[in-house]
Amino acid sequence: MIQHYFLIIISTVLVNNIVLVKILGLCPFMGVSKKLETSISMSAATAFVLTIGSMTSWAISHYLLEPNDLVYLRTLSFIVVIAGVVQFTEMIMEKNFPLLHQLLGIFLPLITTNCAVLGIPLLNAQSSHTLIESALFGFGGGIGFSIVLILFASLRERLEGAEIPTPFKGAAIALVTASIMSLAFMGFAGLDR
Amino acid sequence: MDNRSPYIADAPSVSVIMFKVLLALIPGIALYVYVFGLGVIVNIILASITVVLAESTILAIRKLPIKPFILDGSGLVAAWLLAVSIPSIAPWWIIVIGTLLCITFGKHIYGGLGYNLFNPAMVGYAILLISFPSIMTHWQIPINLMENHIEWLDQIKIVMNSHLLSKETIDAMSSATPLDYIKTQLTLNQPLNIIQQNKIFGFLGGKGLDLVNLGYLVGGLYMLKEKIISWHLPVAFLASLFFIALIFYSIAPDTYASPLFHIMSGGSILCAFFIITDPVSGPTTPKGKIYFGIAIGLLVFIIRIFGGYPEGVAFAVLLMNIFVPLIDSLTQPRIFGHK
Amino acid sequence: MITALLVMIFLAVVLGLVLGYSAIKFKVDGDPMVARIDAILPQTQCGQCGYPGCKPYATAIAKGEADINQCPPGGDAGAKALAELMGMEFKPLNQEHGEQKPRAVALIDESTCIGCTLCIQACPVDAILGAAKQMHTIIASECTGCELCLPPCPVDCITMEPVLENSQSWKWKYPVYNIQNVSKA
Amino acid sequence: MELKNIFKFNGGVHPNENKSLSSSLPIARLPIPKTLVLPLRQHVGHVAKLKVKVGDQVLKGQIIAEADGNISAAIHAPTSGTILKISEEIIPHPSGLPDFCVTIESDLKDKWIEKKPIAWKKLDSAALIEAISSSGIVGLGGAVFPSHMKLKVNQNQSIETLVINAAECEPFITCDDMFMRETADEIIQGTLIAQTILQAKQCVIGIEDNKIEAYQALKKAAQKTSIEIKIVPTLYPSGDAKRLIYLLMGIEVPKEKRSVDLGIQVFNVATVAAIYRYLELGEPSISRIVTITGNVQNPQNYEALFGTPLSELIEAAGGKLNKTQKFIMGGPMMGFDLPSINVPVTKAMNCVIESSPELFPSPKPVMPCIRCARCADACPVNLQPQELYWFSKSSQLEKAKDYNLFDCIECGCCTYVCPSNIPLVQFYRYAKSEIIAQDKAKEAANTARERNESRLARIEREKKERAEKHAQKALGAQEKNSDDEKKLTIAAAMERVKQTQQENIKN
Repeated sequence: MIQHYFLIIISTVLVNNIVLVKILGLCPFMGVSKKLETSISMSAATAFVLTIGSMTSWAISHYLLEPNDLVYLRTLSFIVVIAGVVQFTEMIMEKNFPLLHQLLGIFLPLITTNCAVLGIPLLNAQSSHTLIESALFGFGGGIGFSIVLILFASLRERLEGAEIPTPFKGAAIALVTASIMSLAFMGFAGLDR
Repeated sequence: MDNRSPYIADAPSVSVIMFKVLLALIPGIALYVYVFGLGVIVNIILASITVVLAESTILAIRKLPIKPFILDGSGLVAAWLLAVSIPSIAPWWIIVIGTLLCITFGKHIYGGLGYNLFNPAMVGYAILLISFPSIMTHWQIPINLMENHIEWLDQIKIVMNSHLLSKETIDAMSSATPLDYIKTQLTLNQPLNIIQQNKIFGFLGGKGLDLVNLGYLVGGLYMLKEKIISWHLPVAFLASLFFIALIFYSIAPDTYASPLFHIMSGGSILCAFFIITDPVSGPTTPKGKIYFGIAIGLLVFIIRIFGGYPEGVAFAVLLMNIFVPLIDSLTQPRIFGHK
Repeated sequence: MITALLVMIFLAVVLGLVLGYSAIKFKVDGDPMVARIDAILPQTQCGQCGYPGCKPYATAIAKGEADINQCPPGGDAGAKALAELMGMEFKPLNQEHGEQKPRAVALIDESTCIGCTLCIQACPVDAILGAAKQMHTIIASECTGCELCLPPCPVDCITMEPVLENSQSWKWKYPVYNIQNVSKA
Repeated sequence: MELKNIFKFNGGVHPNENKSLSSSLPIARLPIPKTLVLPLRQHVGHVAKLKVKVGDQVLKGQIIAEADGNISAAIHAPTSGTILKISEEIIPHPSGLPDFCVTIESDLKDKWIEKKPIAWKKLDSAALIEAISSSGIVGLGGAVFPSHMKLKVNQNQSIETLVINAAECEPFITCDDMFMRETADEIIQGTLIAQTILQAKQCVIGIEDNKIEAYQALKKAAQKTSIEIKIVPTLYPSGDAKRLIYLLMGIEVPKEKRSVDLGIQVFNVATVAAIYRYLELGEPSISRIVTITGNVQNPQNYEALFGTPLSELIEAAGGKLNKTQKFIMGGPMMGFDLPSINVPVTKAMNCVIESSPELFPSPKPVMPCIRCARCADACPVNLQPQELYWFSKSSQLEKAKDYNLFDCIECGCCTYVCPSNIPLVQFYRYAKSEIIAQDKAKEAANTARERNESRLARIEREKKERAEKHAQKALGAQEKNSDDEKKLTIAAAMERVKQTQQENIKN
């Protein structure tokens, strides 16, 4: 059983990393990776939302939608729930880390539209995970997102000093870097067997 | 006013460093030719020509001085490393494409010498591996193991052949690498000592491959002596690979190959002395180098044993390249007078 | 159909309650951003940005009413620092608000000054000394070079004198040498 | 000679010493020049306060500018003559910018003012420090920090060890070496005086193992004293005070602290000898030993009066050779190009090297940094020069600061070993002076903000007062108060206004 949970974590963090392998959540990945400091906070916020989001979504799916035969409402209700969780996180942040809140700016409410955050609960529902599995799946996804975002931010900070040819400056080189990271993550393929 | 002190300097130039790296590759390449024939030389020549042409073009487009940046030798080092990493019977366009990818996406897109985040040779190799898996995993068997003796001219013909060889030819000339072979045979529930009796296994690693690795080892020791590389990286890498392999080997010698086998097969030695020692994409602090080496050793082992690819060097190096800025900033040495 | 509606209404109500409660619980007041922005601004108080001083401009930026590139004394570097703080794209200085000039201090030609005190009232940092009918003088070390004292002077006796470099204030320059590749990023 | 009890610091380099060039001939005296130019700022701290005016006659050793405050040093006339002018002249500074100088036209009589030796054996420390504060003596090793300040010890500090820096680690420079060979006695005497003033329990002289003759001379002179002479390996930059302390005692001076805080004070050999000469003979600081070396006919050490034009020094050394391109003040590792051949000898000028393309070939083309970390291996402070370069180059000054840019001592070891020939130190100097300038600007902005805020507060207050006054007036009109009361209110208001005005003026 523990091995099973362990595999879920390995799978979501490394093998099926949501950003580099599933290519979800690229918006914050590109947007909030200019500075290491902000990326760390963003990844923490996203990991939190992902875990709570997948758990609440599981609850809604399990107790509300499935018994009432309302599976077709899944996407809609998940979006509503996630929006709520994001709002909640934002409020906590604004109160306790006001500067951070300012720094993250628009990207914080945008967690709502982060496809990774919707994607993970949907994947959970699709593979009919249990509550623990869902939580681990969300948590693993969050950790995977965090690791990759923080690493990407550290790479981009290093790139600040590089003499990148003008046409490739900014988003272009960031995407190239992301793709090489993705290439590197292919090395994990097969680890979850 | 050219007001710069110090007015004196005593340092080898970048070119000297890079050409010494090339020199250090020679013994390994020589043994490669001795065991496998001339294919690798053809690949090296193709890679060198490609890299010089490609870099000149890129430098011209970027309006940079061409001569100093060709003569610095860093492009050649990447190209040679790529050429010795791919199978020597791969068709000519493999190395050409690989070198082009390596020099554009690995190096110049980041600004050229000194700016690349990833090891250029490994970027090229990894793209080739996932794009042409079948070609990239068919390794030539040593000449003296082949049933039909082939002439050196034939080898050049094989490489220069643009369309793929027939299945029979390939099967006659090539096999999986020892690492790959073990992996596939283990899934068929064969015990390891039976597997290792196959003709492709030699004294320590793959037959002939262990000899080539010894050649690289000699080159690596030469670089250590010349202070081109520091001891931290190769020692940390080889030690961590050795110990993780030792642990698994002592638990289940039937399924896990011996630590020495792991060190002497695949690209371990090449990786230890030539690939992870690339200063640009590697960490710079002594502690960072040790962590980097250890992590690559572990990753190589994990990918070899549990992953989907037979050899993990390229992926392990690229993965750890991602960590380099973090490693560097977290392993700053204690400054004089600081706590 | 009705269950679907009920479920969605239920969700909306629960979320609304939770969020409403936390909105009260985690209420924030004050804007810490203004002080951070104000710290970047050069404090010349010149008003070239279109606001009556640096603080009002900072407040306007924090509220999103003003752009980050309206401060000529701060120049491109200032705009860059603001862009970084705000997490926005850098914009070069908006030339409508003026150009960045080398630092200068005002100097009163004391033989022409009639002692009208108009400049004293204009100075945003009280760097001009003097009283009515008496000659005025500028405390050079306190002068921000805002030029606000120039227009009110009825006899045009104030000039801006650029601050020259001496061996104490001299800075090492950015190294330049003979290969193109290593140029300023 | 044996090396024992030596603590090696990280890094360091050993360039070609080139010291024998100028150490074969004894120290020579320079003839008195016709005019001398004395910059008023030859030391760290406040500019000296001028005490003479144009046309004044001065005697040798007479004070022409006195120390302004504690951290400052006096300047004395190096020879007798007339004050010719007080003007801005080019000084030996990397900026090449002029600074205020006093020009003396010498009368060639070299007539001393009455020398007043000080009976130092009878005076206590405080009196001696007071006396030395007008000697004009500053650190002659190149740091030019006023020496009396270094002799002063706070109540809560006590000096355990006095370190005399005789390392002279830079190539080419031999002024201390020759000075030690010829005047070891004065150095030992001066050391004993400094030790007495500081009440230091022990005293160590640190000398590099390439100066055998000087070592033997010092050893001989110090025979009957408790002064320990320790040999350190020849490894640049062992002459840096913090590095020398580590070499000798294994103590690292912590960040943002001075060695005094640990009970260690460091003096240069020439400085202690100058203290001795001032107290024993009454001769203030008016000359120093300067090494002239490099591409000259006769490389040699000269005792030169401060203010002597460099051109005369060059002349004495046989004139400049054909290929001489420029003159470098200091050693080849940390020196800088002199802006003109007419700059005066100052208290900081320990060495002038005539540079030629053979001696110092023009720098090779710069390649990008390949992060080989050779510089990190060579850095005596254990910094990561490649990171500092990366951040300085892209003007990420905050980051450079985080990576401890300000711990850099600009010794040049990193540049010396760089395969890419990058002028690393230049980048650090740029980044440092840029950060300092920014900090200054920030400070100015803060004052401006405060002044603006207090002005706004004042205006607000005045507005309120005026409103009050109006209200009172209205009230007064209603109640038809007596004139007396009205006058009183007005007087009070006037008083208030006056007060605020005065306050503002004070501000």
